[in-house]
Amino acid sequence: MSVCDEISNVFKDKVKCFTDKFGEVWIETRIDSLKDILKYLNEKLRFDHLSTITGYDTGKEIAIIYHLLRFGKGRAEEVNIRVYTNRDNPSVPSITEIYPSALIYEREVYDLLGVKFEGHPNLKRILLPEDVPEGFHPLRKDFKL
Amino acid sequence: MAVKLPIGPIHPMLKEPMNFTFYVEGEVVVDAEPNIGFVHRGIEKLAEKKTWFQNLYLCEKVCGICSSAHQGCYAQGAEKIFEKEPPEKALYIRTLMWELERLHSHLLWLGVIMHEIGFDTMFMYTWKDRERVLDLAELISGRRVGYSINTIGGVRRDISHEAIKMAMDVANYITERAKFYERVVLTERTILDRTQGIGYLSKTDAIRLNTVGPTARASGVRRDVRQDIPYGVYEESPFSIVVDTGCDVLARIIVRIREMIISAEIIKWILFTMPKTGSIQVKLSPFTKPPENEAISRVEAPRGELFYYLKSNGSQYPERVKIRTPTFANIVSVIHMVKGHYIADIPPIVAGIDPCLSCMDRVIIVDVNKEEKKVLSHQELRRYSIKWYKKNRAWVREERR
Amino acid sequence: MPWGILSKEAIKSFVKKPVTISYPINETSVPDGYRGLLSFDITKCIGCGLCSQVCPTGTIRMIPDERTKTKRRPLFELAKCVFCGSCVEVCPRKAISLTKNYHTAVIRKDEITI
Amino acid sequence: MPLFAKLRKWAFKRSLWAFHLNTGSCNGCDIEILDLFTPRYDVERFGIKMVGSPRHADVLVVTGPITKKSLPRVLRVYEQMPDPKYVIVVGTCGSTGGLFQGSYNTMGSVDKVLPVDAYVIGCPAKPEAIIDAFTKLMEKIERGRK
Repeated sequence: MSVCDEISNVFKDKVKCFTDKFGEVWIETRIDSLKDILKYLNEKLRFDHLSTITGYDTGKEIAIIYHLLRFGKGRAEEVNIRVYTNRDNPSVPSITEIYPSALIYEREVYDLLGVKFEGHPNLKRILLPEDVPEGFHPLRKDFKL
Repeated sequence: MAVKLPIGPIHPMLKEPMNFTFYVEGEVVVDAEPNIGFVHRGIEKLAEKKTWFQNLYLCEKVCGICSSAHQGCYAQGAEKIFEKEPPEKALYIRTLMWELERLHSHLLWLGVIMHEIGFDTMFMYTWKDRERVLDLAELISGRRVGYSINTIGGVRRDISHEAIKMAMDVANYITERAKFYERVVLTERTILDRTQGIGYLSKTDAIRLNTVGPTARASGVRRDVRQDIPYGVYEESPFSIVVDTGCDVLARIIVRIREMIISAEIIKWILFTMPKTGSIQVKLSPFTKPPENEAISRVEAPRGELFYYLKSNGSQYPERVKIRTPTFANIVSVIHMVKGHYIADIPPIVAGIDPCLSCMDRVIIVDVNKEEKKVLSHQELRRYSIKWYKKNRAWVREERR
Repeated sequence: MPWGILSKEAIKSFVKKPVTISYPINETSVPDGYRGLLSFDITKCIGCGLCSQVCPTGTIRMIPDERTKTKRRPLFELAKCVFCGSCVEVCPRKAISLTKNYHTAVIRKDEITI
Repeated sequence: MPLFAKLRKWAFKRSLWAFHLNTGSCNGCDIEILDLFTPRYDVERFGIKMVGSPRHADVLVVTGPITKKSLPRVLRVYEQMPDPKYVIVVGTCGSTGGLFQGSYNTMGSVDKVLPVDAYVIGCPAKPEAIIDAFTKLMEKIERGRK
């Protein structure tokens, strides 16, 4: 059974799952069920490797993607979970309890896009200097070079 | 007495600069906190202002040591975006460059770790051997470092007969030298004293902290993008993954030395099986507009899994280029590794994950109780650690038993 | 062996040819296809400006010049160059080429502008 | 020129101690600088030595376009160096900004911050070119500037 089916069986209409033409599995969901899905993927389906967290600005919303990997015999399986959050006050639950490596990735997304991760133990700027003014998030589309 | 010890604000690499604050009790590190970003150059934003083809050279400059891995990973992702398949010969040449880069990077790292533990003789030997690899790279690509050989839809240069001959020599030479280094590392007392049992990272922790690359493989985690998500010509190439269950710095040294032998084998295999003729590039105009797409590209860089996420919006310029470098993924595990070790062991542990060189330029020791500050340069820290080891050698060894 | 394996290596190195090159006295030879400083032949240039569009660093700027067809020529401020060679690949008349010249140390940045 | 000053200049010229400072380069130039001190190039035969502290250094070898976060550190390192002091910039990105021109987090080039004596263009520069830069600096000292 593919990952898509398993996730769709458990989370029903909370998720939209599809495979793109390059063979990547994409799961689109809403913020409120994000943590449950990640927990399920980590504990039940053994997706124990978080490659990174990508954030990008679409102009209307901010998208956050969690890139996960599962290793086993043969080819590793990839799953990417995407959530959208609003642009004015972006906030997503922190997943540091599930994936400790997210400590650094979440700080990076916060730094460059200004997304607040609720529940992160130490959410402050990581790449830019500390004295940068509030609201300076270079990867936002309205930030012009 | 709790002492705070920040390390290294002046810094080397894009996202892999490390400034750690170590909390020490006496000689023992109890906690650490990273502070990075001294080399943040805004590459991800700059990439949105350059065309797809100009970004090849920008991505190469993310890291000077694993430049080909970065450029190849970007090109691989961009090929998905453009929906173009590179010709077979191009993949062979690309893989050859990736493996050459692994050779030179591991030799470089071997020198650096030996320098950190105060064994400069071997540093000189490894860097001497590394020149052979760089000469070969210069012959193939036209530059010693920063090969710029990849392009979207293939590679830019064909490989000459002279280069094939030289590559064969280099592969044989490196195999021989790697075997020699392995013997040295396993018998030399200086090395064993300083690396055995240092920087312990158990298999469960390595998996839990999402460690990548040789650091993970030295903890017994069989993960290698080359085999898990095959790219280039690795799917056909017969090679084995090196795994060691030592979990310490010594294991990381051994894994990297054996990987050099494997790399040399892959190079020889490539030279034998590479198609002699054929095109090396799908011709694309540098102003081509790709369709709207998003792609993920993963490459096993010398330091571990390299990750690129690319998104196009139908114009000449990419919408988003996300880069996750391997050292960035390994920082969390460094914090875990240094806990419970002596200050003198910090240099080999931090160098153990291969954080792109001189990561610890300066050390400031802050005594929290007395509010005193003591500034140590990296050199001084090294000297201090070597001196400390000479003094305490006997009981440290006793304790480890 | 009480002396360690490396001592054997050290003794061997004594009798081998030295690795150190005698650079400032003798020039180092570089292989064909080395990507050194650019050279530009204005007689071949047609002034199309493709090179200035592909350059990732903005090294190449078009300036007015009477000698070409379109009355403009590229100016190479090589201090900004990263030696990628994309201008050489894109040039339709092969007016730009890479040389083997690696002497890039300068006191003033405009010394190597061509 | 008095004999002593001549002697001092001669001695200074032949024992340049360099401090290498990375201000945001990609490590490409850094390994090439480190390469200078290994068997193939071995610049110690010209009396050039790598030192671990700016207090001991005569020459500051800077690589990289100075990032905003490293700017205060660069200035502090430069102030710590004793006079006479010289600065060599290695790499295109330090000389002019190179690929990182217009970034929000870099200064563009080193000469906006420090007085630079010699540039080595190249991305990364060939070690021979870095040796050239030191030779040019020695000539400059011979002519006398500081």
